[in-house]
Amino acid sequence: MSALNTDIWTLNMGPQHPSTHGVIRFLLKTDGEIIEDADPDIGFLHRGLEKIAELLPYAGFMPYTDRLDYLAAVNMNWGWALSVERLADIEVPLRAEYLRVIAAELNRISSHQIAVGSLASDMGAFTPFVHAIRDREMINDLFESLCGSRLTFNYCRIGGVSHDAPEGWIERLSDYLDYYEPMVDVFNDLITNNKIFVERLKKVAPISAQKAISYGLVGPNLRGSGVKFDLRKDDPYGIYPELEFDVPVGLGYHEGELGSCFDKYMVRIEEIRESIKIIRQCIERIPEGEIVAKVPRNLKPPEGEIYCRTEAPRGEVGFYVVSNGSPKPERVKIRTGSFAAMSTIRDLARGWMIADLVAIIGGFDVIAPELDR
Amino acid sequence: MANPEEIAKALETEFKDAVLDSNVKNSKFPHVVVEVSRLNDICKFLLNDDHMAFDFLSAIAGVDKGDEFEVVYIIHSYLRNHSFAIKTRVPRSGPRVPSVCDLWAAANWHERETYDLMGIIFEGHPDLRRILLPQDWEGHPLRKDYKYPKSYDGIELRRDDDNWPDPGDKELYE
Amino acid sequence: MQATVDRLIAQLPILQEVPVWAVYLVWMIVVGAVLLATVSLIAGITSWVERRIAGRMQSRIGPNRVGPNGFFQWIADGLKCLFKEDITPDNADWSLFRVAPYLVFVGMFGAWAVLPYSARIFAADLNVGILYVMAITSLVVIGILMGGWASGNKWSLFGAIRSSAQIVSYEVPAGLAITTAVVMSGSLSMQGIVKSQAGPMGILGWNVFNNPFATIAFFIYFIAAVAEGNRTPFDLPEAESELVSGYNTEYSGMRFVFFLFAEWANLFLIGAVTTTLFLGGWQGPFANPDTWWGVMIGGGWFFLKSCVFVFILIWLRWTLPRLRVDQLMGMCWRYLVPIAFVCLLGTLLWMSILGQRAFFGVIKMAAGVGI
Amino acid sequence: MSYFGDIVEAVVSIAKGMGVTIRTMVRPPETVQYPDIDVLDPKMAGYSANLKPVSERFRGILTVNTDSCVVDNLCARACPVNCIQIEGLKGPKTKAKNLLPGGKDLPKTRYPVRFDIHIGRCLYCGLCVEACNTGAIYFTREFRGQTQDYGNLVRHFVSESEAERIKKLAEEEAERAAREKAEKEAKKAASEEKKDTGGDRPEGEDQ
Repeated sequence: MSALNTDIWTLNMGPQHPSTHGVIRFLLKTDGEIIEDADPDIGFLHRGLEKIAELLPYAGFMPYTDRLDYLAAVNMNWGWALSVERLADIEVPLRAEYLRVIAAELNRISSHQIAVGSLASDMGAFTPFVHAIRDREMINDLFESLCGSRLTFNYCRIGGVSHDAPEGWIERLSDYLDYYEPMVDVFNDLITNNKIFVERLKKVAPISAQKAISYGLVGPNLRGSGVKFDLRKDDPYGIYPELEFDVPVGLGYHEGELGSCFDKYMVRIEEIRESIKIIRQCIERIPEGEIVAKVPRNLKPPEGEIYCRTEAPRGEVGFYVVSNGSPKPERVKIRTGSFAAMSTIRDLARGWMIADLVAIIGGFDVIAPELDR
Repeated sequence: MANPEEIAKALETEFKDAVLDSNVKNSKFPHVVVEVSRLNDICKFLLNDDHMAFDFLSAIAGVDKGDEFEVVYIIHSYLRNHSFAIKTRVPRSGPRVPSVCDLWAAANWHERETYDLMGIIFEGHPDLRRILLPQDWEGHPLRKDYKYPKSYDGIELRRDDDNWPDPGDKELYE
Repeated sequence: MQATVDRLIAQLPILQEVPVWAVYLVWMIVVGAVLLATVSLIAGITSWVERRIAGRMQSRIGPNRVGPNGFFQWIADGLKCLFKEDITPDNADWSLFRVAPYLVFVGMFGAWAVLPYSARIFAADLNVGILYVMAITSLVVIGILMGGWASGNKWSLFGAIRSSAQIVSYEVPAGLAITTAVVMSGSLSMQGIVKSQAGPMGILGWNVFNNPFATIAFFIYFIAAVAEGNRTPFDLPEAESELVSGYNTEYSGMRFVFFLFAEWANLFLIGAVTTTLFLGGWQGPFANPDTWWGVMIGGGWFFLKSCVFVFILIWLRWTLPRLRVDQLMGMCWRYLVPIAFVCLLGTLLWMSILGQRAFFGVIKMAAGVGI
Repeated sequence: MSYFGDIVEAVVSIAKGMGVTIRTMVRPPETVQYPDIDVLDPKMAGYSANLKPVSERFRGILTVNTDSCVVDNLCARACPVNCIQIEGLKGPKTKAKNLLPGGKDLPKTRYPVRFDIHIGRCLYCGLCVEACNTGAIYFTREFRGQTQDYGNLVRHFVSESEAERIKKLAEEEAERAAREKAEKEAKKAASEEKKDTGGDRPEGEDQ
């Protein structure tokens, strides 16, 4: 009797695959459904943002940071604004700081909504995705009233923000939070606690804290592995030190393994609640005043360099800016969370199934424009 | 938590001749410049030493400085919650830097990216391919002398509109 | 069916002059056409209903442009697909690729011939009706496997192989659950199964109320039928987010419609067979096989019960995520098959100890003792 | 036992999820039937609880009020994608009424002969609007910019006839300026001559 022979299949997953979250391609080698090797091929969305930054004045690069991660435009804006402000020693008015926190946390909620919704949709449940999008749409309405745009907000300016909150906006925001806070529980009823969903994720591709750090995972992906580190607390910027919030970490929910896809997912769900808490505090405390500092039209930061990191929904986003005293930066290096997350996938995916690869990508909340820059 | 001055001092005592320059006092970007040949040892020290414990490589950035390239390693420590940066300089003619892949897994892709966009070769890297650009792309775009190609694989890359000049710093009025 | 034709020939002298086989043939074609029209109508309307319900479950509206409330959307979509180019990929196996959709459709459509729509409304009453249903619906898996293989696309083949593994596995619990029902009814004929479920108020005689094991068997059959129908949460062969669209990725135009058509018609079929086996088919209050209006009410009950199942299937689909392949198999072999066995044994024991219609007898007795 | 516990958990959680979907079914849909409803009309607010008109601050397609444009080129320089092209000419000094904040009049000597915005390149970031001192460039709430011709994406805000008129004005102004200059120079020359002669004369007188 001859032994059964199996063959390794080479499969092309992407770039136009429904669950690669943008244009990412995987070169899969599979033994049946089991993945032997998953080689990510990225760069389909590479626009050379670092090169573009060298050709533009500091203020002119701001709209491009929207496109760096279009689901979390304000957080990216803030990262860039903060690095230039630190480089040029610009003081930001207090009201602007509060508005920034409100906008950034609102944006974090909307980004996490997409993240959890699309993970559910990757698992085959389409309705939670639409529910998440529905609730996110109201955030978009809020942003439209605040700064005039629904996706690429371009809200931060070097030294402040672009628009003050219009009349009645804060009340609308507070109404929205009142509406949305119970909806998190409804969403949990719909999908998070669903037995099938939990079983699909709770033991998939766990990543230990040590490995996560070595791979440079950041943000919810790192916290999912149980590392309690949040730049808003541990390397604070803006007015975060004055605000009270918890840093949710992965606990091996539902008797799963620590650092699995489900932990990362749960960290995001919990972060939505924390963000709501932060916005509520800001609404109470927001002072009156200027919204933008006096910044020269042709900003020339002094010669020097800086690495400034902020906590975006996909983790640490760092801008390494080298200034040579001219109105344009000499070099800008952008470090994003998705890039690090993507680099782990080849290692993680080995031995899991194709359906799990989808869960791994969705669990990391990888987004292509941030990955390719 | 160690402040940058202590880190720089520790490096200077440990690797006396390898530290070429340091910029740590009241600096916005505390870093030391080190000899390329000792880079691997220094990184190993920073990773493994108990007081340093730089377990997290945030980014590797190549900077084009004219005749030479600077390679910047931005590192943090979760254990001690401090940050630092290592710089090394390589000549433009033969930019070769030892790889730190075996120290930080994150270095793998960052080095590939730096190779892709800046053309710095990391020796000892297990899989040094282009990552963001297509494999058959010519040139390294982040170099200052990079010339934009006119076409790639028969696709025209730049669409110049007639009568639509680039702004530059042109003044409309004398 | 033969009896009907014979009666027709006896009553109409004109028919006695043509050969008998011709009358049979014409009658078969007429019945087939009526059935096909019914299936098409039900599948089409189901597609519209599903999209409307899905829309509302997702805070959307759903199709509402063609006709009142978008009711004619399914006709518009069907026409659109008919006019589309029918593409066969270069490296596809030409003949298999083209035949596969019809096989899927035939497998599903064939089962409609034996459904007991009402006491006297049915196309055929085979004495092995339920076996015939199981057999002919198994054709679907061959169609899917052919389609997936012949597409020359690795993703399609994944879908096809998943589908065959899934359908073949879930035949086992489905078969065991059907056996439970057959044991209770003592008949393999669809009409016989329904007739055996007569009881007080037309409800209490249903197999599902026969004994607790039968109730569990009902759920097992329903789950297995959903899995055989490749519906969410068991839609692995299509698995949009993993396999793009599974076995039907490469299909376009009319052939693609056939797959969808089979899927939607299958919804009603699942409901109809479950109803027949466990929920008394056309049995219900005021359903009476002896009067014409009783027959019509019976048909109404049958339709209503099946539609409830269609709604539940749609509801499930738009709520649940999808299982993974190994979990799917684990669920079948670790949960459904053993429990189905227990149900079968339990029902047998129950019946041999307490008698066939013992459940309500026991309850009555208990109530009597209590009083 | 976890075997039966799992089954119970699955049934309960699925029932909960189905409860959510069925509750959503009776909730009114959120869809805005867009082409049927004019989303720019402020009255449509309140049409349904969740329906909001396009906000006042919405960053739609840019437009330009050329009357108040003073051709300082600030918007074009602020634009990160170079989607604005302006050419201007020096003309007679006029005043545009009430254009500056505070209702002040705006003195103006420069006139655009070309003001093109490439809305296909535009990022809708608003940097140009913030850069403009006179409010000449501003966002409309219009968001429908689709066209079948790439060329139509370039919006021209100065018509050809207007450009001609300004060119003529500018020429006249240039001529006038040249004439004035010439006159001035002539006068100056004359006065200098006078001065020269005036300077010589006393000497001569002295002699």
